[in-house]
Amino acid sequence: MGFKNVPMSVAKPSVNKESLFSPELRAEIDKWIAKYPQEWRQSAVMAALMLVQEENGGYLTTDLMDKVAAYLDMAPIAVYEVASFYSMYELKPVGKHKICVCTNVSCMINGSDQIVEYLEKKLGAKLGQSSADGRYTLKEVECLGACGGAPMFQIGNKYYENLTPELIDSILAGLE
Amino acid sequence: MSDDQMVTIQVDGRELKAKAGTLLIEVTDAAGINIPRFCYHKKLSIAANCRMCLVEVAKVPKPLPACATPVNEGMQVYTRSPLALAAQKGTMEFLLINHPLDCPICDQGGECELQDIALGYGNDASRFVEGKRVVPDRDIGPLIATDFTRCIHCTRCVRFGAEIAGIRELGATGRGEHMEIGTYIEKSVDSELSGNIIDICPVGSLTSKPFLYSARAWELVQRKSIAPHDSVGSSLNLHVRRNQVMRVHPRDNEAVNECWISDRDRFSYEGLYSADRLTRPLVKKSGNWVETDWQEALEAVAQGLKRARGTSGNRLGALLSPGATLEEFYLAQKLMRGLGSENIDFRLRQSDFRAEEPAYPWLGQTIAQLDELNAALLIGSNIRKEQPILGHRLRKAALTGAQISFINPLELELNYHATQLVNSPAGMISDLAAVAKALGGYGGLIDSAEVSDVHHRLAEQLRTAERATVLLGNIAVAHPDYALIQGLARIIAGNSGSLLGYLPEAANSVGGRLAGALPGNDGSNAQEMLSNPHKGYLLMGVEPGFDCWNPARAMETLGQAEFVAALSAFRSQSLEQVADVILPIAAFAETSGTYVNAQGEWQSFSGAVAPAGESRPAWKVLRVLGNLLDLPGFDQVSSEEILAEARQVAGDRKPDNSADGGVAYERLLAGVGLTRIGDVPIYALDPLVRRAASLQKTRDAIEASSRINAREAAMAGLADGDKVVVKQDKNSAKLRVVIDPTVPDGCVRIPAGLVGTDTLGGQIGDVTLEKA
Amino acid sequence: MNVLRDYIKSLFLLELMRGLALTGRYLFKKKFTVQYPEEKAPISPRFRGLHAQRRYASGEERCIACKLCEATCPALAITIEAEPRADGSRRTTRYDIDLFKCIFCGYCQESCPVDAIVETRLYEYHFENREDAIMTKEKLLAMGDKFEQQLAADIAAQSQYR
Amino acid sequence: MPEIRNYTLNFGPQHPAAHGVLRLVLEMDGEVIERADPHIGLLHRATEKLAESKPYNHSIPYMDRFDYVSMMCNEHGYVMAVEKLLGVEVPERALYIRTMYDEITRLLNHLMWLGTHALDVGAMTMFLYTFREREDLLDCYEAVSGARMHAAYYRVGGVYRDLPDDMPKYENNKFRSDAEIAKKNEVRQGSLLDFIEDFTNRFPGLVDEYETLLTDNRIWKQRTVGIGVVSPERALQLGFSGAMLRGSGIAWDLRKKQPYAAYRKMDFDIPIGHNGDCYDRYLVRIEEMRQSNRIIRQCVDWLKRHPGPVIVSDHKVAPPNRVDMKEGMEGLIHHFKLFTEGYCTPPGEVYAAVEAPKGEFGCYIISDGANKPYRMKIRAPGFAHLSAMDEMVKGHMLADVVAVIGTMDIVFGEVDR
Repeated sequence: MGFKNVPMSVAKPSVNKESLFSPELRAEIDKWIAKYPQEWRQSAVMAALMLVQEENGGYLTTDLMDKVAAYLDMAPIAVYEVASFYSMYELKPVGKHKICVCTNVSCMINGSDQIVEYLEKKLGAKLGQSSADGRYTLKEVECLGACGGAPMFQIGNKYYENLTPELIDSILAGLE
Repeated sequence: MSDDQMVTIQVDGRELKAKAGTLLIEVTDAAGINIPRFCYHKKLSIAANCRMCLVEVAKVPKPLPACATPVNEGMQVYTRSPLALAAQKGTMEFLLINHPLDCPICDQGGECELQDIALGYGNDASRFVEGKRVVPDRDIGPLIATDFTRCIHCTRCVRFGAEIAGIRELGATGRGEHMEIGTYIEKSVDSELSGNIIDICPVGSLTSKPFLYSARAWELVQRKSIAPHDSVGSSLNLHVRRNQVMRVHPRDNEAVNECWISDRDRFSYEGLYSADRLTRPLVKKSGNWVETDWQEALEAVAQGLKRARGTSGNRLGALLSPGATLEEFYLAQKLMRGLGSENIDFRLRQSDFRAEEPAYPWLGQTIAQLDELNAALLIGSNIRKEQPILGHRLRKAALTGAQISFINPLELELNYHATQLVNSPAGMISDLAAVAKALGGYGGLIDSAEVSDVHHRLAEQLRTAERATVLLGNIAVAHPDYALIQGLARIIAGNSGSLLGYLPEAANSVGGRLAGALPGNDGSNAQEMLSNPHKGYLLMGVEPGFDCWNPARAMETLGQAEFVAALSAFRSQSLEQVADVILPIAAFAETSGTYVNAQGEWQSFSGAVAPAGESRPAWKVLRVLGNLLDLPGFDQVSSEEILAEARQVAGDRKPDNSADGGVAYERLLAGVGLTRIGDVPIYALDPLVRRAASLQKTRDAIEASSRINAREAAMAGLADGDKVVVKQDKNSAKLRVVIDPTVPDGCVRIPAGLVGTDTLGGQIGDVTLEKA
Repeated sequence: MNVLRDYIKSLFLLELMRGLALTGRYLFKKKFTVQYPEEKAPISPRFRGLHAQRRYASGEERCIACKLCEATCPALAITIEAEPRADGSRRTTRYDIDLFKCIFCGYCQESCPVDAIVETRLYEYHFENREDAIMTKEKLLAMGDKFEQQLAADIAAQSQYR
Repeated sequence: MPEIRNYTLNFGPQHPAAHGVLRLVLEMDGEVIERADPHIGLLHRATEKLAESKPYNHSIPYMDRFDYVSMMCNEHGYVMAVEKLLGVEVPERALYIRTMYDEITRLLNHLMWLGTHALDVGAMTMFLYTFREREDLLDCYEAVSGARMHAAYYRVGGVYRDLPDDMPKYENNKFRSDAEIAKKNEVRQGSLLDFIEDFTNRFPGLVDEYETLLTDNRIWKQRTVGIGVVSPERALQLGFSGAMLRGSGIAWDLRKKQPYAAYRKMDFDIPIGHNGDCYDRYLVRIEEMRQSNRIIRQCVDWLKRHPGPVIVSDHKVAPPNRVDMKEGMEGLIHHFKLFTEGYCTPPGEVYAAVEAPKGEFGCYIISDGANKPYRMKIRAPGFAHLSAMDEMVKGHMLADVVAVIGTMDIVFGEVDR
């Protein structure tokens, strides 16, 4: 949604920004903020959320999102919108390894259904759930732009392509 | 606009001219060519996410959304071509797949854009057999009912919140089929303009809670009216069924309220049907109120007034509500003057009458001109809550870069960037003097003012702005040194080349002056009338406990009178305590009349429904009283006749804010101890709003409390929730303490016009707090 | 010859005799008359008699105050007032059918999306004062309770046609 | 010599032979009518004006109440006009149903006319016989529409519901033996069409019976032959239509001249008279009943062989069926909008007429594009006929007025509207 007015900043002078995050985290976020014009500091929201999520063990809480909002002078709902829209943000605790399986057209044609089925059986968790030991979370995502290697999934920052059940076994075995 | 910017396009074979870059839908709308749409709204930004307005454009392979396609020369558009129709039909089918089968229980049914467009552009049979999604309802407050399962994600409400109301509380979370409109976390949507999202919602997702399930659109008859609660005079459409106002909608009036109205104007109609409504005349007989007929009641009033008058008319006084119509003002003052009394006033919330006031005070500019301001200084005004539409106009100016600043005794919750100088009421005067000094003013207290950076900055903003204004609000009017404030404001405006404007308190504060409802030579003003007991009083639309600057003194003074006649639409405890006869009068929507708004526009309206029970329009009551008192000139048979007469008396006066001012007044408010700030909350303004049940449940309807900041609380040893006894003059009230960071040091905010604070004294004055 | 035949016909009242013979035959035939009220003529399941409001099997009234019947009633005989019930559902607080106005066109029944307002097979009713001609919600629901079995059967029988 | 003055007699509106609420002011020279002045308007209900304030569909039930003895024909004229305005194509089965019910209606009307006309003139038995047959036909009405008179069965785009597959039956009671009831129910064992077919088999014999009683009856002939003679020229000039026109020898029938519904495919004749008197009109109507019976048979035959939709599938005009409405969003929206706002017609004006039993029943609608007519005007045959009252009774005896009223087949619902 594009709003015609300038970014509606809701700066509350009473909020002390320094108290929101640790100095290291703030430095990281500030790096991102510095990449945009001052009045568009809210553009750093995605990066900020990513950093905060990492810091929090892979998921976001409403409280954290509120902090991001306050830090970037945004309305909290604007942050909720971003966090709930993108599949890389988690709003509930997830396992140590988040397996993001693409089920979009190319992967589906190349058998992502079987991949999902295999994973579900192997981990004992349905899409969107975590395995009983809490190590893995299985997640269905839209196209990750690796159609050339379909079917594929993403764990952490790494893409695994041309998946087969055997390959999956070895990938999962290779994870810490 | 030069001709070379104009382009010619063809729409369905019709040639249309438009400015290059205008959006196609704007051009077709202006030409009366109908293109279906959901997300487009003329006052909101373009989202182009509903895809309903797809049209075919020659040489473009795919249909384009008309709401997001700028026109250019030679463009050929087909709104009803097979391609366009197929696209619209397809869009409609998608919009309907997740729409619940709710029409029969949905309040929007019959006035639903989705229904209309489905009928006009959609399929007539469904192919969708899968399950529909369900979205849980959210409680977003007492005014708006939600059913987000019905939502089609046009995001009009989200954009309204962000762009118009300035509350970024609603949002669209999730994506695809899981997209939901809502607040994400459970919270209410609080805005003085929130009701407008009911109007802009094209489906039944957001509907009016007070109106819920009560009527269908086709049962309602639409009648024009004018809003009665602020000096904007928003244009309204009253929707009436079987002689009852069922709901209130805005009527488009670009010069005044655009297409919005405040919640106060929208929902106050509920007060009309409160249990307090007075339907028969009441007479006090040996201390008890007895219902009686008009004959007896009117004669009792005539006799009572005659008796109280005795030989001198000066023994009588009239206190009128500033929300009365011009006609009522005119007849009331005529009646009083006929009885020989010059004691007439409607400025009930003003305490300082030392300064000469302009004869026809107004906004100083038109309402629409507020949009174009470059700088504004508001003195003693919570404009957002006092005059929501004007607040919205100022916000528009602020968003385009205007420098808005406030000198207030409270920190306001604003939805735009502004400079707020928050100081105690006494400090306000010093601040004003400092700004005046920074602008080169001199004399009196200006000379001794200490000018700081912020004062310089304020002065500079006003001086350098092309279009600047200085506006005086309700808190300024209630200030014990209002004369000083006016004088300083006049100097500031004069020296900075700004326009001085008044923000008239109520719907007809301007009209009252034009009708001559002010004290004449040697007449007493409202304060004098309420401090020095007169023998007889005529009250019209006034609840003395809530509507006066100093309710305690008002009650005491009125209690000492020999005879008090009241015209009121409602039963009221404070009125029943002091009055001898209460005549039931028609309320808003039930009477015809005229309001003069802040820009000096005379807006006449007619009654939409018959007065409740036996009540009668006040002008009729006053006319008959005039006849019973054998006064000449009370033979009018219609309110138009009175209006014509009043217009003659008012002459061709033009709005004019000039007056001989000056600052040679003594400062009455020392401000040594704690100062009470008795602002009137938005939903405590007049008898009607105070009885509007749903508005009273909102967050803006604050309860009687004593609000201080944490520092003051710590000093006084008080904590949030403690009970305190507030003492003002010889009056006291027991109130709860609320820690409120918006209150400056040395002040306590105790709102006026509420049950619980009606036993206190003046709205602004010295108080003491004692832990109870 | 013709003249003579006509004369004889006329003289002997032949055409009248033929008529009398016909009526005479009917005199001895089984009577066609229906012995109302004990005996009743058959009634179609589509019959549009006095109105009723139905309930669900749970006892909950069907009407949801959508007011389609009120809107579609050509005679403006229906008056509905509604408000949210305590449980938040949309219900009528008043549902009146003015039988003086009603023309029994059946549009209310056709328009009702939940089969709440229906017309029963009852055509024998009378009023003793004018107020009785207003079918209030209570009366309508009582009618519905009384005839529910028949109504449900008729609606089921008609479902293939509507 | 005492002055002899004409005697002015008020005939009706409470007179049993005044067919409703006709009031005639008769100026009499002894028994002879000098002048007859019909007063109308006692049954005026402003239906045309009423129709201008309602969506199109809401006026259909009011059409029944124009000529309240030929209900569906009035509906037919109205829905045809609206269909013409909308350009709706009606399913063929609906056309045949309409044709059949138009003719059933014609029988109903003519039976009513015959019974009351004969009763007015003095023959009591006819009334009993014709009302017996009407009972069967009214059962047909009730079976499709649920009402015995004011059917509201025709809809824009077709008819409301298809013909039922079974007929309601008599229940056993103590007044008749079970065998008798079973015999009565014999014809009700099959579908409505079987019931109608049985009727058409019986009916010609019954018409023969009516003729036995009246056609040669000398009293009947004395009362009708040479009474109320209208010449073919005058009949045209007076705007007569239907049997009133054909009785004067003019072969004009809209079913033949401007065929509508399924009449083009029907094999039937139109009878005409020679003398233009009451007796000829009687004969014309009797023959019309036989012809109607023929048409009904043809329709029954066709309808039995051709199942199909009976109303257009365009839900912008006709409501969707219950299942679509309860399960589909589009269906629900269209149902909702149709029953509240109705549909909008394109601007324009239209006239559509049917050959109602009494003559040409036409409906003229001007539309301004809204969901209700801007103006509606009904052309009712009875009004033109009644206008000729003075001319037709002048010089006749008072008793002949009753015969002329009868032959005109006046119904005040359509005259007063």
